[in-house]
Amino acid sequence: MELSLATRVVSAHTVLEVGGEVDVYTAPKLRERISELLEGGIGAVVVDLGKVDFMDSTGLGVLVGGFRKSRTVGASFGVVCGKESLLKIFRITGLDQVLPLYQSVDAATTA
Amino acid sequence: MELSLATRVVSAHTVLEVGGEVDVYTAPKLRERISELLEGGIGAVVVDLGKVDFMDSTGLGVLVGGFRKSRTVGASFGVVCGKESLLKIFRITGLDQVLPLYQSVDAATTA
Amino acid sequence: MATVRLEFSPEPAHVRTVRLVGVAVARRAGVADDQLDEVRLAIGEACARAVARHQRLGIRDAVQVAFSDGDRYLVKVTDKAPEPEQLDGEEQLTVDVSVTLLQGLVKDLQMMPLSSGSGTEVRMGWPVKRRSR
Amino acid sequence: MATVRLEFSPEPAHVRTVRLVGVAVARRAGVADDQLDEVRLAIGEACARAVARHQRLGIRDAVQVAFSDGDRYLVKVTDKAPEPEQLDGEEQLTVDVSVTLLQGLVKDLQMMPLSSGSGTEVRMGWPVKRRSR
Ligand SMILES: Nc1ncnc2c1ncn2[C@@H]1O[C@H](COP(=O)(O)OP(=O)(O)O)[C@@H](O)[C@H]1O
Ligand SMILES: Nc1ncnc2c1ncn2[C@@H]1O[C@H](COP(=O)(O)OP(=O)(O)O)[C@@H](O)[C@H]1O
Repeated sequence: MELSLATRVVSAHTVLEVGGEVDVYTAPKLRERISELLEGGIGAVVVDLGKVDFMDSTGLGVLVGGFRKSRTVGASFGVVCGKESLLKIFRITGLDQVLPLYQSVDAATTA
Repeated sequence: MELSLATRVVSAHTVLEVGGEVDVYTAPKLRERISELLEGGIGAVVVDLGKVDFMDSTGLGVLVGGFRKSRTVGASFGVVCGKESLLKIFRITGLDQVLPLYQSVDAATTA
Repeated sequence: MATVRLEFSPEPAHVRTVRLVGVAVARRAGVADDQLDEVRLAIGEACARAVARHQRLGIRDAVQVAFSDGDRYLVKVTDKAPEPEQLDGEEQLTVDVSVTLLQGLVKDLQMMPLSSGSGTEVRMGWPVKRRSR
Repeated sequence: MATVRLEFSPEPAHVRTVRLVGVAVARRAGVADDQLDEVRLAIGEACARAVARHQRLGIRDAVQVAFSDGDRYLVKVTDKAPEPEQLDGEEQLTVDVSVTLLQGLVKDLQMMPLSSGSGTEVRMGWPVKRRSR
């Protein structure tokens, strides 16, 4: 399955639901979408990886880029990831210490 | 998905349920199983392709071989295939005129 | 220029892999969804044929497949086997059914001997939808 | 001897196809099921890295991948790109994250320059279960 992107609003946060595969081919679409949200003046963005089956380093790079951009524009930024298989790649790269990771959308939107 | 094979008995017919992919790699296992049944003295064999996702010419060859063998040993032999995508390959090769094809297990076991 | 080339040792187990690749590249190339089953089956048949030709004569050389996109999606399967002397009944049936199936399935099909050396080439083509780039 | 060889034009779209092939061949080779996610990710990383190296410098040559089975499942990814002069911040981040991920993921990993010509080679290996033949 390829990338799917959908947004919904939960407790004043814009939740970007990502599904499918985030890889070197599809990651640019995710980057674009995150930029759109942040540049559109959205103050609180949550990227929900709940339906992601596969993610590579390009996906990680896009998340770090989004996080940096959120600081520039003064927005809050969170990443929801509960799957062990995905958490592993955040841990290996040390990005679990850099990115604000949450176990659930609830946790991210009430943080 | 690879090949799956299971047998059950329906109205005195032994129904061989085939699932997954019947191709140049997996077809020998199907051939073996059909031979076992016919050599084991089973008088009525129905090969049910209901759960087959993919079949190539090797699979067709195995069915023709089974049909021939059934005549040699004096058993009845039927093939259940209701899927248009599979029926197409029987038609293209003219084997729909050679093999006793049925729309359903019911039709094959009451024939 | 071929977009993807694949070589595999002549073993039936690899044919499924080639089908996967062929369909994945076809999808990217813009082949219509309702033609993908035909692409899968045709590539599988052409490769199964090549594997059988190698195995019958004990030829260990790789079977080669090239996938190209462009105005059409083109797939070329190349084997290195000389024509076998004589086939037994079931082998001949399989060969006949396989060729019948390929010919019935693929409108744009060519099967020919290699211009140099032993072997044959199966070329198949499918239309692609124009894509916005 | 490589069981399957694959060459693809340096486009991100093909990396997914290579992952598919890599996992399919790994499964046949007897790599344990619980290692297939790692195999998928590692092959994807190595290929994404090769594609990025070619694209950064506009190199149109194909990226080559060889999959071999035997005592271990071996995957070799070869690019043809010389070292780039200077990367911008996000590119450097991606390169660093990618290498960190590969090194953290694959115990049996070698990355080295090609012995002749520009380019690098990533070699990765995984154990296979003994299979009854
Ligand atoms: N595994 C890693 N590989 C590469 N860079 C990493 C890694 N882990 C963390 N980083 C770095 O973490 C930083 C996160 O950015 P930022 O949050 O803006 O800085 P800070 O850590 O000061 O909050 C990036 O500069 C990125 O380069
Ligand atoms: N498309 C086809 N390609 C090759 N052989 C075919 C095809 N269609 C039918 N056949 C032949 O049909 C025959 C079916 O076998 P069998 O049932 O024993 O003979 P009969 O047709 O006299 O009942 C086989 O000999 C097979 O070669």
